Amino acid sequence: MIGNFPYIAVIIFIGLGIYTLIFKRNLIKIAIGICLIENGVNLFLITLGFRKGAVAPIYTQAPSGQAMVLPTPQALTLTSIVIGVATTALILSMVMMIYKHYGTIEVNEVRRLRG
Amino acid sequence: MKEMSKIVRNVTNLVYGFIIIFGFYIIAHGHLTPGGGFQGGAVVASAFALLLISYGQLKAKKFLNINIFSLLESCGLTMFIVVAFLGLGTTFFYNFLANSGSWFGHMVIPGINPGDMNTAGVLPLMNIAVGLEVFAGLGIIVLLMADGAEFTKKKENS
Amino acid sequence: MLGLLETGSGFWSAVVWVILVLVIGSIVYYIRNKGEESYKKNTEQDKPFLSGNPEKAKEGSHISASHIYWGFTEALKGYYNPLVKIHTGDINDYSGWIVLITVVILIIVGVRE
Amino acid sequence: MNLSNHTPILILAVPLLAAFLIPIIGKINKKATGIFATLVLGLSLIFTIILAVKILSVGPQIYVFGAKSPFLTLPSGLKFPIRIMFQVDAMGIFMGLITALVSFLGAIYSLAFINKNNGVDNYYSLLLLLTVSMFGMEFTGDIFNFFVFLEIASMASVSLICYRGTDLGEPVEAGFKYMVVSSISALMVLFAVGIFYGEYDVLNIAAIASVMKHSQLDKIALGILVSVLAMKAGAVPVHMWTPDAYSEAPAPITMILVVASQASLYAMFRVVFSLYNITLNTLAVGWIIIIFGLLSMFIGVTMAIIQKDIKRLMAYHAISQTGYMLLGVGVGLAVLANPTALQRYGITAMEGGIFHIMNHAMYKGLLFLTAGALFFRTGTRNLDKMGGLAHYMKYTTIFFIIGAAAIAGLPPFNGFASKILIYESVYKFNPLLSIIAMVVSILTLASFVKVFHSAFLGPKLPQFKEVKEVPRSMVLAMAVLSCIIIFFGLFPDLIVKNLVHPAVMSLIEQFKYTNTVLGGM
Repeated sequence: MIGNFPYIAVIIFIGLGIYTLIFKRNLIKIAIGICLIENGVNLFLITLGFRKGAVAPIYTQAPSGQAMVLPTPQALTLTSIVIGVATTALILSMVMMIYKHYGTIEVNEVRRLRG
Repeated sequence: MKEMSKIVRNVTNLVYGFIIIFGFYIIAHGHLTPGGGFQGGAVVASAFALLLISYGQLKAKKFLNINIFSLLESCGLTMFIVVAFLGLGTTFFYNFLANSGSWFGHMVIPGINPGDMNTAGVLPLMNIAVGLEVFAGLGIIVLLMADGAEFTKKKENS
Repeated sequence: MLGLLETGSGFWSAVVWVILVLVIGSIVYYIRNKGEESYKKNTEQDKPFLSGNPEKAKEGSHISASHIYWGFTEALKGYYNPLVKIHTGDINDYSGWIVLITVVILIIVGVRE
Repeated sequence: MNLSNHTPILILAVPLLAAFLIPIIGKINKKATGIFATLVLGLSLIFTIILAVKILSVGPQIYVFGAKSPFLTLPSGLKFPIRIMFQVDAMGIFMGLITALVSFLGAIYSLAFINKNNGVDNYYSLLLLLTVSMFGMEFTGDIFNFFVFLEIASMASVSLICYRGTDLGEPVEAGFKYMVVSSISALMVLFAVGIFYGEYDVLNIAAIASVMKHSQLDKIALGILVSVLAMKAGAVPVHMWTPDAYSEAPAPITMILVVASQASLYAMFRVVFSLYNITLNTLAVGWIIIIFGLLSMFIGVTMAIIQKDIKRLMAYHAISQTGYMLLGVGVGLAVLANPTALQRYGITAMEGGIFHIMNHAMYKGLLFLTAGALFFRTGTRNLDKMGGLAHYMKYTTIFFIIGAAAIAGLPPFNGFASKILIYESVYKFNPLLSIIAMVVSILTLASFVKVFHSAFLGPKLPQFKEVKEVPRSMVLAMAVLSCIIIFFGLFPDLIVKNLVHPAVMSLIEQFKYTNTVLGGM
C-alpha cells in the first residue's frame, strides 16, 4: 500500500529545489536546484500512472491478463528527462563561461545587469 | 587533463568496446525492450566519456574530434526528419512501413504479441537516427566540457 | 468606406486625418509665405543674437541622455529609489519573485471561492 | 497529396530540416548559410499566408501526426483523442503570421549584421529552431506538445542571447538568468500538464476543455499556468529577465524574442479562453490579468525613462506595451460572463488588445533594428556617448521617427489605431484604467523624445566622423517594417475586420474550438 508517500516525496523535492533556487548563493547550486525540481515533477508524472498490483507496460512476452501501469506518463517523463539533460548541459556550460569572464560564480557578484 | 593510472587505462581498453555494442543493442531493440534512441545513445556516449577521462584527451584518436561528431549529429537529425517526411503520403510521421510486408513491416496482430526485430515499421529507423544524433551530441558536450575544464584549470594555475 | 475603424462609441479614420493635416498644413504654409522675406541668407542677420558674444563651438553643448529628465527623476526620487533598488539583478530575487507571484495567484484563484 | 492540406506541418518541418542541414552547408561555404536560412524562412512565410487564407475562408484546420484521425477506439467502443495534433484557428494563424514575418525580416537583417567569423552556422540553425518552436507553440492542439515547444523556444533563445558571449561576460549572465527563469516556469507548466493528465487522462486541449469540471485541482493548474505564462510574456512583477535578455542579445534576435514572449502571451490567452472559458471565475481572473497589465504599463514606462542604454530602454517599453495587450484582453475576459457587456465593449477591448500584439511586433521590431543599426555603426549602446547621428544615418533616422511615433500612439500610425480601441472600450469598463493607459502613452512619447534627442540630434561629434549609412539588407528589413506600420495605420479596419475579429471570436467561442476536434467524434 504506497498511500500518498510518492506525492509527499514530490512536495519535498520541489520544496527543496525552490529553497536552493531562492537562498543559495552559488550558481552551481542553482543548477542543482533546477535538477531537483525537475526530478520532483518527473516523480509526480510517474506516480500519476501507478495502478496497484500492475506490471511495467512492456508488450513483448507480457503475461496476458496481467494489469499494466499507464504507459503515457512514462513517455512524458522520458521526454522531460531528455529536455532536462539539454537544459542542465546548457546551464552548466553557461556557468563555465561566466566563470571565464567574471572570475567568480557567486550570485551577488554576477549581477552587472541591474536597475 | 593528465592520464589516469595504467590499471584504469587497461580496463578501459577492455571494456569500452562492449559498452558501445551494448549501446547499439539498446538502440536497435528500442521498440521491443525498454530503451531506444536516447538511452542507447547515452550509453555509447558514456563509452566516449570513459575514453576521455582515462586517456586525458581524445586528440590521440584522430577520428574522435568535434567535426566528426557534429557531422554525425547533423546526419542523424536529417535522417530523422527525412524519415518523418517520407510519411507525408497520408500525414507527417506516418508509419508507412508498418504491416506493409516490406523491410521492417511484418504482419502483426494488435494487442499483446511476441513481436520481433522487424515488426515496428518506421520505429527502428527512427531509433537509429535518434541514437546516432544523441551519441554524437553528448560526445560533443563531453569534449567541450573537457576543453572548458582544461581552460579554467590553466587560468587558475597562472 | 475604406479606412474607417468602428471603435465601440464612434469611428477613427486615419485617411481623413491625413487629408485634414495636408489641407491645414498647406493653408498655414501659404500664410507663412506671405511673411517678410527681407533677410539675406548666411549674413549677419542669420546668426543667433548672443548680445554680441561669439558663438561657442557646438560640440560641447550636447545634453547627454542622463541629464535630460533630471528634473522629472529628481522630483520623483521617493518613487524611483525603491523601484530601482527592487531591480537587484541577481537570480535569487528573480526566482523569489516567480514563486511569490505564483503563490499569490494560487491563493486568489484557488482558495477564494 | 496536394500540398495545401499539409501546410500546417510544412511551415514547421521545412525550417526544421533546414536547421539541421545548415551545419553541413556551413562546411561547404560560409556565406551560403545566411542566404539559405533566409530563403527557407521566406518559404515558410508563403506557406503561412496560404494557410491563413484557407483558415479565414474555410475554418479552423486540424493536422494529426502519425494517423488519419486523432481518435483511438478501444475494443469497448470508448473513443478519445490520443494523437498529437495541430489545431490552427484564426487566433493561431494570426500569431503565426507575425512570427513568420518577423523571423523572415530578422534573417534578412542579420545577413549584414552578423559578422562572418565566429559561429555563423550555429546562429542561423538556432534562429530557425527558435522560429520553429514559436510556430509550434502557436499551432499545437496538445498541451504536452506545447510544453516541449516552450522548452525548445527558451533553449534556442538562451543560446542566441549568449551568441556574443565568447568575448563578453554580460550576454552570458543575461542568458543564464533567462534560462534559470525559463526552466522553473517550464517545469511548473509540466506540473500543470501532469495535473490535467492525472484528472482527465487526455492531453488534447479541446478534449480537456470539453470535460473540464473546474475542480480544486484545476484551479491550482490555472493559477500555475497564468502566473508562469505571464512571467514568460514579461508582465511586471516577474519581468526582470526582459531588460537583461533584450539588451544583450543581437538586435535581430531581440526582435524575434519580442515575438517569442508574445507567443507565451498567446498561450496564456489560449489557456484562459479555450481551456477554461466560462468555467473559471471570469471576474477574478480577468482582474488578475488587468492588474498584471496595469503594473506592466506603469512600472515599465517609468523605469524606461531613467535608462541610459538604448536597448534596455526599449526593453522596458516592450514590457509596458505588453501591459496594453494584457489590459485589453483582461477587460474582455472580465466581462466574458455577461453577454450584454461583452457585446457593448468586451469584444472591442479584446480586438484592441490582440491588434496591439500585431502592431507592437511591427514597431518594436523596427525600433530594435534601428538600435541595432546604431550599435552596428557606433559600437556603443550608451546614449550618453551618442549624438548627432542624424547627420550621417539618414534612413535610420526616418525609420526611428516612424517607430517612435507608432509606439507613442501618434494618430496616423498603427499604434494609435489599436490604442484608441483599448482606450474607448476600457473607459466603459472602468474609467481609471483608461486614464492610466493614456498617461503611460504620454510617458512613452517622452522617453522616445529623449532617445531621439540624445542619439540623433545635436552637433556632429568628432568621433563619429566616418560613420555612414548601414548596409542595404538592414535598410531593406527596416523599410519593410515601416511600410507595414504606415499601411496598418492608414487602413486599420482592413486588418481588424479580416484578421483580428475572427481571432477574437475564435478565442471567445470555446464550443467552436472543441467541436472542430470532438465534432468529428
